[in-house]
Amino acid sequence: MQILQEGKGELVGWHDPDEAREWVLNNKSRELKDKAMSAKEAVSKFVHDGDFIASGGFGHIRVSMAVVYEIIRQKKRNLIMAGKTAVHDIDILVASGCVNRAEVAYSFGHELRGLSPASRRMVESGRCKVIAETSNAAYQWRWLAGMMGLPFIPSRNLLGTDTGKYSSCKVMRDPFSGKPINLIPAAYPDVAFIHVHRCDIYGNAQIDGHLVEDFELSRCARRLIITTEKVVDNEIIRREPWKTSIPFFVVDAVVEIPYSAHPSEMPGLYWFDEEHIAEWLKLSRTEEGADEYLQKYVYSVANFRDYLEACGGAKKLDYLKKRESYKEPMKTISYK
Amino acid sequence: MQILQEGKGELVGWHDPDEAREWVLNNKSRELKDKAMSAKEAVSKFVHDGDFIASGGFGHIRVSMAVVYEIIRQKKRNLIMAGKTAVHDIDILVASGCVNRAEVAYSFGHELRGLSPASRRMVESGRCKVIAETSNAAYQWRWLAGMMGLPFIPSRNLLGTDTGKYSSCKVMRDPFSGKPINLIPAAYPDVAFIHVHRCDIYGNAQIDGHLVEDFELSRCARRLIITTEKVVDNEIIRREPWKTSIPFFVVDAVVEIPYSAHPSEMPGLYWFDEEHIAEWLKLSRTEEGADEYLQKYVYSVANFRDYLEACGGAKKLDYLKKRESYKEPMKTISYK
Amino acid sequence: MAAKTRYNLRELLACNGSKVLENKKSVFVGTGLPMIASMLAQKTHAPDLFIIFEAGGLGPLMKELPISVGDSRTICRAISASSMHDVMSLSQAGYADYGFLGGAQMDMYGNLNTTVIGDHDKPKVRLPGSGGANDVGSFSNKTIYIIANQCKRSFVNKVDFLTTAGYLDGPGGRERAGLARESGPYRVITQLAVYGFDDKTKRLKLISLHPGVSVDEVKQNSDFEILIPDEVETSYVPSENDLRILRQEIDPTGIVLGK
Amino acid sequence: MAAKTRYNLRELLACNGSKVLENKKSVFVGTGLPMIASMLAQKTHAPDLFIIFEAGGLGPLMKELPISVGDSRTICRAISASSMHDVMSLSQAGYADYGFLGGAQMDMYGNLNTTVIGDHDKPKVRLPGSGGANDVGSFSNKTIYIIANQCKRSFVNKVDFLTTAGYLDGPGGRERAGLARESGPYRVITQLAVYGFDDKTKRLKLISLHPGVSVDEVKQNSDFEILIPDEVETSYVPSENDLRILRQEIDPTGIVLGK
Repeated sequence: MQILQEGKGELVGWHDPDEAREWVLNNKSRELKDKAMSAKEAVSKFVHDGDFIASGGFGHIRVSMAVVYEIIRQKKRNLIMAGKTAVHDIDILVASGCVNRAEVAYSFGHELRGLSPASRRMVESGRCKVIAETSNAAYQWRWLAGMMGLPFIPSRNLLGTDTGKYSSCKVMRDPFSGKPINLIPAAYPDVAFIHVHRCDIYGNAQIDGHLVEDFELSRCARRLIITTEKVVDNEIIRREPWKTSIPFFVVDAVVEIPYSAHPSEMPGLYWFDEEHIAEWLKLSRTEEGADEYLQKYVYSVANFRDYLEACGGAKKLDYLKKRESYKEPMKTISYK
Repeated sequence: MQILQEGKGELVGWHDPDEAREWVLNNKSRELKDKAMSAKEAVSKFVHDGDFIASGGFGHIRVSMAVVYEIIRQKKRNLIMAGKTAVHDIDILVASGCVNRAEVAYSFGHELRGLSPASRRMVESGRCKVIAETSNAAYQWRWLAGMMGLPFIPSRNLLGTDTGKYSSCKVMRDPFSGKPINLIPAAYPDVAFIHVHRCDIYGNAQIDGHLVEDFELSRCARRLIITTEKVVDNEIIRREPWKTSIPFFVVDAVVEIPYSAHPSEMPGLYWFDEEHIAEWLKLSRTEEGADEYLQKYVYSVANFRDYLEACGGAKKLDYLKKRESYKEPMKTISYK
Repeated sequence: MAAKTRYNLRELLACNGSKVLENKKSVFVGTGLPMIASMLAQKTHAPDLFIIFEAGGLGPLMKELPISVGDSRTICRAISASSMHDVMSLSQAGYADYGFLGGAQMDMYGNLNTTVIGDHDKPKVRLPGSGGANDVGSFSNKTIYIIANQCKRSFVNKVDFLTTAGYLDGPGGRERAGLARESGPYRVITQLAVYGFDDKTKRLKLISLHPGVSVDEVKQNSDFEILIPDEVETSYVPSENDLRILRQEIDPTGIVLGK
Repeated sequence: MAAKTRYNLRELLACNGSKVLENKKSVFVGTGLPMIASMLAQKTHAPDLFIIFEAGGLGPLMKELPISVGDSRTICRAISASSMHDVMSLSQAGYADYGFLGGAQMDMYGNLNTTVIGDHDKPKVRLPGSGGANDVGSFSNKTIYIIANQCKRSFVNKVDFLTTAGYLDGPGGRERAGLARESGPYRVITQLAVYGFDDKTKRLKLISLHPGVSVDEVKQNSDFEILIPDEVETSYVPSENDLRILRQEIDPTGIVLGK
């Protein structure tokens, strides 16, 4: 049994399991206490310059955009972002100068809609560094190892590739099979933000539909900000405890903001705002354009409600709700 | 990085990950096909002498007793059982001579109700061998490693103890922290049987309440027999896909038997039959008594319906339903 | 404890177990007395005690005593009904403040045996095994044991089988084995007394004697030497309120506490 | 493919991708053409094709094209809406018969680059990275690539960055690296042709030419030598029915296929 390869990616967000336990002991309370606060307060309290941050959901789905915009508004700096199918979130966080490093599974693109002009420009000009490569499964399992309080989780991906070589993983010989096996280091992001369908004031949260990575991510994050479409009574949670995806004791802040995933999709509630995403993709082709977007939608609005107003208000939201429930057809949109 | 300790327990149910994949490729179909059959057919088709078997649920909760009784009725032999908080199931399987080896986390006891006279007698007289020791978490993570197609999962339990020394785990030095870490080998039971609340004919199953280990166990078992309180239409499954705990492609047989967990509890539906458990615990204090029980409740009944009749029929089942929903008070029962 | 008391032994054990638990902390409990003690704590000094059950129940507000740590009572008005993987992972990651176990045999470092009396492969008495005990003892920050029958055969120099890690071979033993830093046994409650562990030597040390019990009695009922401090307190004595709650609210049929 | 056709390039790619998929097998699909091809297969020759999405959607019966592999369309009438951990674990354990990816750059062993053009730390073009590609390429029994723009800069001797494992350095390369036995790239579909991999050498080998494409054209649009068998078939040509389904049912707005 020997180490066959050591990835040269920066090992970000890893802690010795005993240090991780110590953090839990000293910083995560088992007390049911009211954690309701504003996005402004949550971000100012729990997001610090230099933090390793991670966003829940997937791509443009169920992303806690209210927190993302608030991070930009508060001009946080030197953040490292988990690029775990990160799209609009990482794009504007890099463009705004908040994030200058990333560990990347998928970043700098908007899936079908094309590559991200803004964050690509920052990476290609050296203003944002990719400090490690990884894959979606490997990221997911970094959270799993963290949630389990382990130093690593083995896996059979990344092997043989540059993705592995530029990752923070190690390859060893498996003492059971004698074959090479990849070891994915645990990750404990300094802060994660996850948007949910409903949640009580203590942080017990329900997510409708598929969970993506949020079961694991919520449990490994050192600090966790939950934004929720709706705050519900604790009794609602206790009535059907099998629906709880995230238990209160891993949660640090509960922020009630309806439509907080906008312009991303909230499964079952509202669709992507493709017009908004297209506007960003068009504007962000130049630095000036990116700044114009940030000015219009972040710096010059006081809060998420004003932002939604700037995006089209009630009429737009009504359309997105109808679109989500197939009551409006797909529209042809140009992103270029 | 070296191996610091090798457990001397027998490594049962482990396969090289590539062999495990080959099994999946050749034996698990991705086709939606009707898998409905009787318990008799399922056991005769999928349980073979010498198999490593595992039972779903936990203790006396949500155990697929119809399959357990059918295994006894079909006189399967030389079975190895996963003693993962196994109680009534392993007790009667050992007493009947079906199971003669076990890997033990918790076995040979009935929790609060006391130790198991029958299976203890078999172990203490050498007729049933404990081939490895482990713990509940370690068993659970053997399934997790199997479900993930991995050779092992690391853990921070078993370390420093005889439980570890008599397990099939290895201890190595963790290349990330430099500290000793336990490696739990994957397990792929030859066959598992899990009782669920509802399931379609293809095997898509919903479990109400807590899942215990069945998410992982269902996915790592080479063969999986699902018994269900009720077969429902596939459309019911597709309407709320987030309720599916077990997807059809890991399932080999679907057996519809209401009350199939009796005398164990089915959460939300019916309570433990404490009278029945007490009868077993009293009778099984002698070999003759154990035989009497098996004669009365297994060999001389043709199927599970007749068994339920022998246990008190509709009146008893009605009581158990009321007891589960707090409509009947707890009763004082003597198990000695 | 020869004198006739208002309470029985199991009630005394439950009450003293309960007293160890703190409000607003979590406790990972096993079946029987640990469960009773935790429920009592919730109904007295620790209303916000957070109870963890290994089968997936998190933070229930039980209206009836569970028979098993996996039955439907353990998810009654819980904040989450999850899985063993979730519960064990959270505990391994440090979310279990207290663990609460029963045991058959223990040595002076708090190493516990619940597996076998005699030789493992030719057992005199086969016990159920670890169950979740090894896990609770490995993962919890502070583990509490209830050993109802302290005697020379249960308080032994060497356990027949080391099921669950106490301090192993003494100071630093857990860390050397790879177990979590700052975890380990914290209190032991028997029919005679309540014990803790000496910070330096990690050896069992008397804290309090149950009413009517002498230091000699404690010593005579152990095969190993128990550290005796200069000051020995008297254990907590069940109050009328405790007994009322135990008998009327928690275990009216006496399945755990007896009648 | 200079001639004017009834179909556009993306429709041709989708139809040829679709044809590779078998009924009653599973396919792990990425966004865009792989999704379109899989939906087409379901609506034509493979009604029981089981579609897997990395964000947790298993076996959906979609009534509308998803925009992302994680949106709510991917769990529409699914048999399970689960998690990435579940999907990736099942795939690692062997439940993904086919994987379906797009790529920017590939070498003759089917090694794929979707990370960077130029040097990793001083990129000429930064691409999104692996996403789930490395996982799909590591775990699937047979992986299909669609590379829409075959040319000397995309079919290269050495990829700028090896994002996703093909056969690595040739026969036995995957096994030596620790990847799953009997897995690896299976088909490559470009604007010119459909390719497979030679059993012995694991090198890219022509299977069929799209209508109007010559072997020379295929060779000229590759920096490495493509194996050319004696018999070369003609690729599948989209039928009227395929085109109707693609245009009317699957992608009416042309977000993937164009107008």
